[in-house]
Amino acid sequence: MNYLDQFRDKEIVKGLARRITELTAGLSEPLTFMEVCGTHTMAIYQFGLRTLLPPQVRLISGPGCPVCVTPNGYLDRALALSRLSDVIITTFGDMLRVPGSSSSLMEERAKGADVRIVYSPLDAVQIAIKNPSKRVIFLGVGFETTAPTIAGSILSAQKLGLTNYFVLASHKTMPQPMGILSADPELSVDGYLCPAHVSAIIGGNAYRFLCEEYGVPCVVTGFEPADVLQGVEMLVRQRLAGEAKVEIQYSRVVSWEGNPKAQAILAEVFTPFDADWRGIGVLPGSGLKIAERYAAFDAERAIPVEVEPLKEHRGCLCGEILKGKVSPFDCPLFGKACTPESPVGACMVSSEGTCAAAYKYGR
Amino acid sequence: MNYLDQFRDKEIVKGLARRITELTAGLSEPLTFMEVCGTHTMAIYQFGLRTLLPPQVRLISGPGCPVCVTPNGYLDRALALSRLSDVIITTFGDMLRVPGSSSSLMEERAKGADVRIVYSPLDAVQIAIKNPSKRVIFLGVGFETTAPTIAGSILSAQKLGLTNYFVLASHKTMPQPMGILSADPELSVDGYLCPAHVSAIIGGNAYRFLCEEYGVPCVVTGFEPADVLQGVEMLVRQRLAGEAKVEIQYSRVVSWEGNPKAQAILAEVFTPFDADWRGIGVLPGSGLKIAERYAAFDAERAIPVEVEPLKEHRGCLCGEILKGKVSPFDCPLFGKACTPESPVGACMVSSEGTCAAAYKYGR
Amino acid sequence: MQVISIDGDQAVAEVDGVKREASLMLLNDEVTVGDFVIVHAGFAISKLDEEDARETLALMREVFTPESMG
Amino acid sequence: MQVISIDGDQAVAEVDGVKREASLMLLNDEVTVGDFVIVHAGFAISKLDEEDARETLALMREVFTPESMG
Amino acid sequence: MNNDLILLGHGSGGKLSHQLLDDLIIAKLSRTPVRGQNDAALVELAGAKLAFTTDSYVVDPIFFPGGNIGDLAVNGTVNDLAMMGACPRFLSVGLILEEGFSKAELAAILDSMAAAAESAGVSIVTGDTKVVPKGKGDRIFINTSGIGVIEHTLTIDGASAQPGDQVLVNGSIGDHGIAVLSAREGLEIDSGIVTDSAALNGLVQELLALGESLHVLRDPTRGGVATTLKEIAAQSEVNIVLDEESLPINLGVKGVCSILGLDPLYVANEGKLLAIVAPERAGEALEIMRRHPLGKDAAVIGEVTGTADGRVQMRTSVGGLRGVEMLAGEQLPRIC
Amino acid sequence: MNNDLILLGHGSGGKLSHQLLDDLIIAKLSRTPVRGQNDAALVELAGAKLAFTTDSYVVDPIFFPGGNIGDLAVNGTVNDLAMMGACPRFLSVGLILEEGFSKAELAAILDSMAAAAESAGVSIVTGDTKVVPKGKGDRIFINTSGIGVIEHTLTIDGASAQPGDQVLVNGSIGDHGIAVLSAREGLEIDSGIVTDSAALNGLVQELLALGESLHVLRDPTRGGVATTLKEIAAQSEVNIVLDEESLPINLGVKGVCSILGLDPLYVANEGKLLAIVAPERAGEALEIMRRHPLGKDAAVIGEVTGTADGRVQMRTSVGGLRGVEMLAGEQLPRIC
Ligand code: SF4
Ligand code: SF4
Ligand SMILES: [Mg+2]
Ligand SMILES: [Mg+2]
Ligand SMILES: [Mg+2]
Ligand SMILES: [Mg+2]
Ligand SMILES: [Mg+2]
Ligand SMILES: [Mg+2]
Ligand SMILES: [Mg+2]
Ligand SMILES: [Mg+2]
Ligand SMILES: [Mg+2]
Ligand SMILES: [Mg+2]
Repeated sequence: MNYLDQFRDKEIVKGLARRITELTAGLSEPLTFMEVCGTHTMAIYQFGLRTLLPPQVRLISGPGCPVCVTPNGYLDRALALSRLSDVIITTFGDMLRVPGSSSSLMEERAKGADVRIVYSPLDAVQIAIKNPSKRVIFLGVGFETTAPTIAGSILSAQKLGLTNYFVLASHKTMPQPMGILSADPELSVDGYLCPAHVSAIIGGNAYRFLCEEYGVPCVVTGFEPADVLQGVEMLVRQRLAGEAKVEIQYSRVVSWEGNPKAQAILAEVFTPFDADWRGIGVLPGSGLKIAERYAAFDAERAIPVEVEPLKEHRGCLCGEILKGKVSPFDCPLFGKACTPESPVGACMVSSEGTCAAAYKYGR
Repeated sequence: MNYLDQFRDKEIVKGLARRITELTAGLSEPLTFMEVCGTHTMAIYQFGLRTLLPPQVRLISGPGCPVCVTPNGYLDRALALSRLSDVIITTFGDMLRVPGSSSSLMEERAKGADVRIVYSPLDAVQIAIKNPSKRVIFLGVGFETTAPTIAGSILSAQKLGLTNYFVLASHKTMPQPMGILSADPELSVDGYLCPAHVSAIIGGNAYRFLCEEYGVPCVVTGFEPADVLQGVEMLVRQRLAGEAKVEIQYSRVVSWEGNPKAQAILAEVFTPFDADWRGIGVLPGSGLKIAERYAAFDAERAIPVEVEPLKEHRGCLCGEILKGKVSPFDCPLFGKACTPESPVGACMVSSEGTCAAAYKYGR
Repeated sequence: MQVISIDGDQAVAEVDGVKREASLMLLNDEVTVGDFVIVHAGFAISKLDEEDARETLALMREVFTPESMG
Repeated sequence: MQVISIDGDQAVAEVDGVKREASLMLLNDEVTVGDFVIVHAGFAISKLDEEDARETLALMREVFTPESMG
Repeated sequence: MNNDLILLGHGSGGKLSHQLLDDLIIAKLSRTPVRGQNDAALVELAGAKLAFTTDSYVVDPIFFPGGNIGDLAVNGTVNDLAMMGACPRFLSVGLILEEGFSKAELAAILDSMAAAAESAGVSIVTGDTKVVPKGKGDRIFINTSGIGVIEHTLTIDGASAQPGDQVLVNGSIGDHGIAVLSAREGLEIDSGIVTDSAALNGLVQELLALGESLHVLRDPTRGGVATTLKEIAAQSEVNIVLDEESLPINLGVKGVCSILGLDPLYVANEGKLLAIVAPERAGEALEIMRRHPLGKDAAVIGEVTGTADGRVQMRTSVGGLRGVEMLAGEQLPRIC
Repeated sequence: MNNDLILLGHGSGGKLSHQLLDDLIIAKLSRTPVRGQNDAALVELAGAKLAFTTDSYVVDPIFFPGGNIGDLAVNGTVNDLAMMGACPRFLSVGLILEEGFSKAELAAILDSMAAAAESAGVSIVTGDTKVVPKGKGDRIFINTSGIGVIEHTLTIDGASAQPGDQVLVNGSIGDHGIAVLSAREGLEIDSGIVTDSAALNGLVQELLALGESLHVLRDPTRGGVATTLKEIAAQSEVNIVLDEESLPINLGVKGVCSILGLDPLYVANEGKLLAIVAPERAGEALEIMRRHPLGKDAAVIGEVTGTADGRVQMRTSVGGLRGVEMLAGEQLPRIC
């Protein structure tokens, strides 16, 4: 039995959509739910879920694409490192096309930099083993799902005694921006579809403050179409009942406490710091940097390099999009100056980016 | 005026050939003259000079091709060095196809070694400047013409403060084997066409011992067709007159004393030693190795490397050919198992090699 | 993905007949062969509770399919 | 080759209209522009005595050409 | 950004490839303006109607489950001729070998080429071999060019799709790209998928029985089904709606795509064709395909919906509707 | 020695190339035994008599005095068709670009291709572009394949040389190889020589007036005049004697050859043809050549001397006689 396939059952999905339509039929104002996870963004577009929902339900995307929220300065440092002749940059594929201030990894690779796409940070560790005369840097970008895998790679490298494996870390944690967005008066989020895999690590309890402090309903939701629609249905029900609590739709994977081993490894390797979110700004305690005791693995500390002065891209509404304030279709550059093959903003780059998903699937 | 062209004047060449024919018409036994310089070998074949001479004059080739007399062990060391990942081998093109015990530079290059053909050892010095993280080794093979240029490259590298330029030296000097060959009872050389450019360095006096000790006429001869035939004519005359002296046909370039500056540089950078000649054996004082004070530039001393056990090529008559005892056409492998594109012996490799010249031009 | 073999911290997991290695480093030793796990970037990050999945599906099918919604 | 310019130890030499650099390191400073030199592996190794060449050729032409040999 | 650089994506068969082609290559080389590109050129010569095409093969790795660069190079060019409804006859072979490449591997590749040519009924009649220094190539690149003869009077062309037409494929999609990917060094994936590389000229000959009802034939190679349908929709100025549920996809392809985050609609095929057929003969087209050894899993996968702006959409498996774009950058580089 | 490795010399056009071709490539790919190779294949298709040829261009550097890889790729393939007495009509272009190559340089190359095609009167009708990762290619490789139509009934073939025939060349030899060489990085040689790259189909059209007296046409590209004549001598089973004094060689070519120890007989040409003509019409052939802009320096350079074993000899400038062999290894790699 493949569970995946059954959570894509057309009849179940149709039934859920019908139920949501029935439940919201009487509403005069639409309900606005935000997903804050790139995989949700993808699933919603890829399965055309918006076309199944009534106009009374609006789904908007928050700052859930790790590449999109990574600030320009990080990328510029990665580019500077890639230009060192003894450096191999390893990264998930999505980073390649992201424009920095004046270049991109794809461009540096074309000019001769050794940039390799891997599927796991452990592949990068293998590359470090096979290339002892090179310094191998993994671009550690992502939320609480990815951060433990990177921490794991550092622990592996340490165990193997490698001195040529490094991570350029720009990890972010999810709850903080959700708090900020909840407090934003310009935005009225009627509920969060909380991320599936991030929650597998941090647990459902992490969202309680959103209900308690901001009165926003939260449902930890899986990635399959039936999951997403059930998550929406649960949010609708809370809203109609005037409730604001954390529910776990994705209970087959997510617990209230999360994954304690992964949390321990995160705490071992990383320390929280005030991270800069592209388009949102610096949020206190919203990022993870490499802890002092693992400084030897920190590319930023271990490999000093001159980084070019920052240059932001003009006209890009990424910031507003990451906050859910505007939709990609509102951006005058969308599909014109800004396309996935030559992106202006980061939201157009990652396949999980709101603009990219809208471009690829949304028309 | 291009002097070269006039020394190729057909009428002069024809006249010389006629004169030689007239002079030797009465001889019952043919006269055998040996050239001991690859460039002479080439010129004789390339201009078809043998076809212009009467049967009374036999021209045979001695050990004048630098590549051909270089022993297998030298090549094996060069191959071992080429396999080091931080080494760039630089060499004159002729060395590429020479088979060592189990491989050749061409083969190592195909397997990934960095082997570059240069036209001057100074080009190799340039390569060392441009590749500071590599060790650049020049394969120093050749007689007294080439040795000073290699010495010059070492002095240049020293002046530039380079620590990554090396020479793998296997230089040989001409007079010693000529003495050995003169003393060989199996061979009866009626006269030597002494090398042109070697003599420009060492001077005509260097051959006096051949006349005095062995009674062999010597004529220092240029490379142009008219030069070669005039050299032959002068040898014939000495022979007919029963004389044995050194004459300089190539007086426009060669003096009795040679080039004192080049001789001084040779003495500065090199020390004589007992060199091994392929097919001839070790001859006392017949080689030049890098002097102790330049040991830092000596690839053999500065870059220790394990060299494979020596394996000689079976059936190759190179040794006999280098002594002038047999002609390439006497070798059963010639043109069959042994061709320039897959040479068995070194004589088939260099374009100056007796077998290669015979193969390319001789039929 | 379903775990089909385990060797220390490394497992082989399978989906749709496709096998790939996954590190078990981020999970306590609670995983055994036959378990379903969520794999992210080469690491198993969570177990999937089969029982729970079956219940969720049964519930969905009961509550939301046309027959049930009549 | 004929020396067409000299800069310290380096000269530019020409043959048949083709120019290449040649080091003068192996010759005493006796070389001047216009001289003919023998170039081997990027080094001028010897001067060519034009006068001598001309004489040799004249002699050859006189002694060995058909007219002279009648 | 430096807009002067050629990027890997320019070779992916997707949007960047099309831009390079339209803005630079065709603009410079072609004397007549072209609307879209067919798989081969149609030319007339001494009274004969010919199709002429070329493709270079740079697949990495050169050996992969079910095939190698050699049979790929024969089948690919045979197929480009077949997609014009031509009968492929003669091939040329241009080899670019990297110094140090193995003669034994070359021999194996040449054997595959000979066998593929034999089985497709084409003759390799001329060739060329170049060798580039170590590090200036990648073992072996192969160019094949092909000539075919056109013996019918139909207009089979990317611009011929009409509203109401049915879109057919002759079998499962994505197999070639996934087979090559799983063989790639450092990506230890055991998918069990083999390339679908095959010569389609035999199948095309049978489809010609559809006569005027056969509107478009195209092989969805680089860029996959999505990119190829976008090309056709643009060339024909129509819209196309795909039905996700009807797409034949092998389980292993699904699995690899889910693990690596790939979309099978963009994965290359080398033994597949998309046929766009008038609705009244679509059933017959499906039967012809299914009777053929290379069409056992054939399916109707979509429909041409109306004269419009080249939009392609897909009715998803859960009943939603989503847009389908061309491949943007490089999904999988060097699959052919 | 490791006999499994492809060496640079296998691509030099000389003896190693021939061995690889005969022992491996033709043995594997060709169904009928071949005695020697012509520049293009002759095929019949739907009643039309066609010539079909392919060549890949990997010259280094890609820009050199008088031309670049683009016009070279057009002229080279046009010439291979022309050497069969065909009228070149259609070309395909296969580009293999290295990641990071410059679009501006690509544009310049494409412009040259378009101009060369225009001036040769051929149309570029189909193409393909691949991109390989940085370090897996060398900026740009170009394959061109060509189709020509044969409108005469002559047998112009490497096997048609007959005793008594005269060997003509349409001008100076070695220019292309020396031009490329002097442009090579690290080899600072100022030779003043420019490539002779040119399309010879116009000249060939005029030579066709010689009718049955025109026995062989061949362009002495890789391997030079020596290698090409050895091929012809072997194919025709004749001997050929060249006359060194009559060889047209530019001064700069002579100079570079003397400095670097090269033999102009083995240096590549890209706008030269060797014509082997019955003795009674040789004078006329020379006149035709000399009247043509690409034949002003044409000369009779040798003679076919007798039915024999494929020997080529040269009467040297001083009256001696020497043998001429094929190029053995690599004299100058990557000149085309
Ligand atoms: S479409 Fe492009 S420019 Fe506009 S917001 Fe999105 S990424 Fe920024
Ligand atoms: S022909 Fe070859 S094997 Fe014979 S002596 Fe010469 S080099 Fe040696
Ligand atoms: Mg196609
Ligand atoms: Mg094609
Ligand atoms: Mg194709
Ligand atoms: Mg060719
Ligand atoms: Mg390579
Ligand atoms: Mg040719
Ligand atoms: Mg050709
Ligand atoms: Mg050619
Ligand atoms: Mg193509
Ligand atoms: Mg390269």
